[in-house]
Amino acid sequence: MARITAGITSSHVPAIGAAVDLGNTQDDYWKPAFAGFDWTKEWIMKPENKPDVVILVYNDHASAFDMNLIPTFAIGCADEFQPADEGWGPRPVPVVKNHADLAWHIAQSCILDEFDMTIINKMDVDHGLTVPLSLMFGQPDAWPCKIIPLAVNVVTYPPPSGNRCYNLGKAIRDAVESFPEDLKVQVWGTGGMSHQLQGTRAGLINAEWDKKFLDDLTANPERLRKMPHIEYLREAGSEGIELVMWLIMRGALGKDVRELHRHYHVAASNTALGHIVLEPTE
Amino acid sequence: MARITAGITSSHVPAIGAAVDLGNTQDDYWKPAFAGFDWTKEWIMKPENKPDVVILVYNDHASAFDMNLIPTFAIGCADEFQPADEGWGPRPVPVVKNHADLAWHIAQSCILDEFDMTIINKMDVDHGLTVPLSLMFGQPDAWPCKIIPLAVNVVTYPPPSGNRCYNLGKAIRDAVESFPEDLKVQVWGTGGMSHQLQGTRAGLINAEWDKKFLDDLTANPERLRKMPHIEYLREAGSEGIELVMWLIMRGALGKDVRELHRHYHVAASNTALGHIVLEPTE
Amino acid sequence: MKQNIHEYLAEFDDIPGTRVYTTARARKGYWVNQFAMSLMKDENRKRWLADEKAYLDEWPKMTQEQKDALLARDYDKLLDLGGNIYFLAKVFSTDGKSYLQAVSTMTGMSVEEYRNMMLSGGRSPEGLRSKKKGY
Amino acid sequence: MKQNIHEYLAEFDDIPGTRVYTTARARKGYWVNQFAMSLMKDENRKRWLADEKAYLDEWPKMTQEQKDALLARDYDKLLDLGGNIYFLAKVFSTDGKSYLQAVSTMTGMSVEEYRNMMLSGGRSPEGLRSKKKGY
Ligand SMILES: [Fe+3]
Ligand SMILES: [Fe+3]
Repeated sequence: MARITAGITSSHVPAIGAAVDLGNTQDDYWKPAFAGFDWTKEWIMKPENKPDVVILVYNDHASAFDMNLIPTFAIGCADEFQPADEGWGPRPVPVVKNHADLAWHIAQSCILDEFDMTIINKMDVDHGLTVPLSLMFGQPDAWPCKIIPLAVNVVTYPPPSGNRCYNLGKAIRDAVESFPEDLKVQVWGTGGMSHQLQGTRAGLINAEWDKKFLDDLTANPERLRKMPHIEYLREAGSEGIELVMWLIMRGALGKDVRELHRHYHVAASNTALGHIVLEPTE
Repeated sequence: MARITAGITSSHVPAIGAAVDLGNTQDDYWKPAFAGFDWTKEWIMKPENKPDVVILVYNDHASAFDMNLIPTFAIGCADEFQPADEGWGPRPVPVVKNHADLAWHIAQSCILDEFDMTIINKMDVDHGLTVPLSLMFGQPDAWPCKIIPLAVNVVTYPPPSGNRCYNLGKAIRDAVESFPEDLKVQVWGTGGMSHQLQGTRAGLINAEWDKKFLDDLTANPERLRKMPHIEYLREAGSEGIELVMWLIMRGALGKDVRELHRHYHVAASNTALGHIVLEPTE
Repeated sequence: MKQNIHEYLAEFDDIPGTRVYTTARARKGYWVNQFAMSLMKDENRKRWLADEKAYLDEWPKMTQEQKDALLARDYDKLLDLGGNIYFLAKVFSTDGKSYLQAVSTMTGMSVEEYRNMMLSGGRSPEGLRSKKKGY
Repeated sequence: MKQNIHEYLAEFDDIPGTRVYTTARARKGYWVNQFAMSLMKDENRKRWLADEKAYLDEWPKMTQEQKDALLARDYDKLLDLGGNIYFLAKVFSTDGKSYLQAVSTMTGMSVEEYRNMMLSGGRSPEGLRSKKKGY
């Protein structure tokens, strides 16, 4: 049976992708940002931890979806996905290979569980999806596992509530656990933490709030699932809303988790970079 | 305040559209099928009944959506929608004009209510949407009201459950009732009743089951919302599953309704034609 | 309330003469169905009707079996190969055929016989609900 | 649990210096944002850079105010006019600018000052959470 073996969260700042692609990860500016991923990079490639499949929860940043199509939850079911051209050419990263059998299974199972999924069979994937892969896996010729893209609308309001995200995570867990193949599956939540990319309030960082979010992600997700959108916006900036996606990861891990690793760094470009690795203990 | 003033259901058989477009509605084959809509055509144009907006629940039949995009619930928010070319040129019917303010309001409100809507701003609408308009309004130069398209996936399995559809109807009602403009809004559920468009079982019609469905749509929707998909398929043919869409209409009307009119006719092409007009009594 | 997806899907195999359009079928028929969608454009319909084989050559990912069934307008076979009736409707509409005409070809009846059956109340569901239970 | 959508949206206006990308803004900025998306294709980027005004002429539904703000790369104005930062990213990426460079132009600070603020912990949320409550 497939099972969820770990949850990872990470910001997905596009400048991180550029730093990787341009070979700047060891310069003064970037070194401390990347250093916090060293632990994870080693941990994740150990045979007992290496995922067969990552369900990668992210948001599309006006790359695959424009104003003509705004799906709340879109699950990618095609065999592969190419990196998107976001205005400076596609990132030089490997193509994303899907575990299509599992992706379709999750789609079907979640719809039966009354989640109104949109199935997508053709899309390019942007920095929201590829930057976390670079952070966790570096620059391999091919990504070391299959990846199921799960795109969440957090651009046009309203995004899904934190509670809805958490419950989708639970439905994903049920779906994974009913898939017959023996697979180690990780769920990644990406985006966040504090950032605001607009206006006179741009550059807002609320480290205290972010750290409490990280604490409660591990120990008290019940507080987070009830948090209204306005709190994310007030406390963590207009783009801090991306953090609702982390709750899909958390919902998929079950009630109790152990925190294996944490990294928090200000700033990567405009953003507070947050990263956590959790393991279910049930 | 906007309010839901009536619910209508009707099959949306493509051959009915062809009969209207080719002027065959009074021949021997079609006359009894169309006769059952005479009452509704008169009723709906009376000033006290005429809707300002129809929320038209239908399914796309591989016209706007192909295998690359399968939204469970897609709400059309563009200003207008053109009739689709389904292989024999677009139907010669008026363009569909949306009440975009209300459509966006419903989309937002339903997402806040934890329905995972897909917002669509560019799509053509096929016979699933235009045939019911022809049945209720005939052949005017322009449709006499605004129309909000709500497309439900009932083609690729699983479609949403009957319960989910019913609850979406309730959420739509709440959304309509919180819209400040004074509007008479009808919800139409389309598709069904018995039909199977494939294999040696094609042409299946279960009049007894259909009539019980119509009875309970008025008086006992609680039975219908619990009905599993397999029952629709076994009893009403593989395309009978379209009937789940009628439950969105029913959910939007509230607990108690009065049945104003009913019509049941076999056969229109491959299909048992069912039509009902309901009025909320709360 | 919550039903396991495997049990949900397995039930569909118990319905006689019916291929439910599950995601397994959707994946198998992806290129047949995408091909059919292409006939929503008049210029493609003209090219298809002018030289069907040449037009099919533009769809390298379709299997030969699928192409042969398309050329033969064998809708029953096409459903076995992952086609869906709403997609295939673009093929028979391009031929100027109605749903009734196309669907009747799968029943072993003539169009006329099928049409008359529908006018006399359609096919009874008796014995056609379940293979296992035979009701 | 259930929140009224009007109250939900009204709260957003209480956040200083922030335009939440509501559907009202999305509708207003539809053509600006669709224009920006067109720059995901290299041939369009080349045409845009070669003659910006001529390229804008291809977007008749955009307002002149929106076009002027695009020509001026006035991102703050573009947000007022319904633009969204992720769409506009295609415009500044085409200019070879980073998010940090583009975003800093909205703050009244130089790129260098903004960058240094971020390196020293970013902008404090104190006083920037709510207009009404001033905390
Ligand atoms: Fe992001
Ligand atoms: Fe239909």
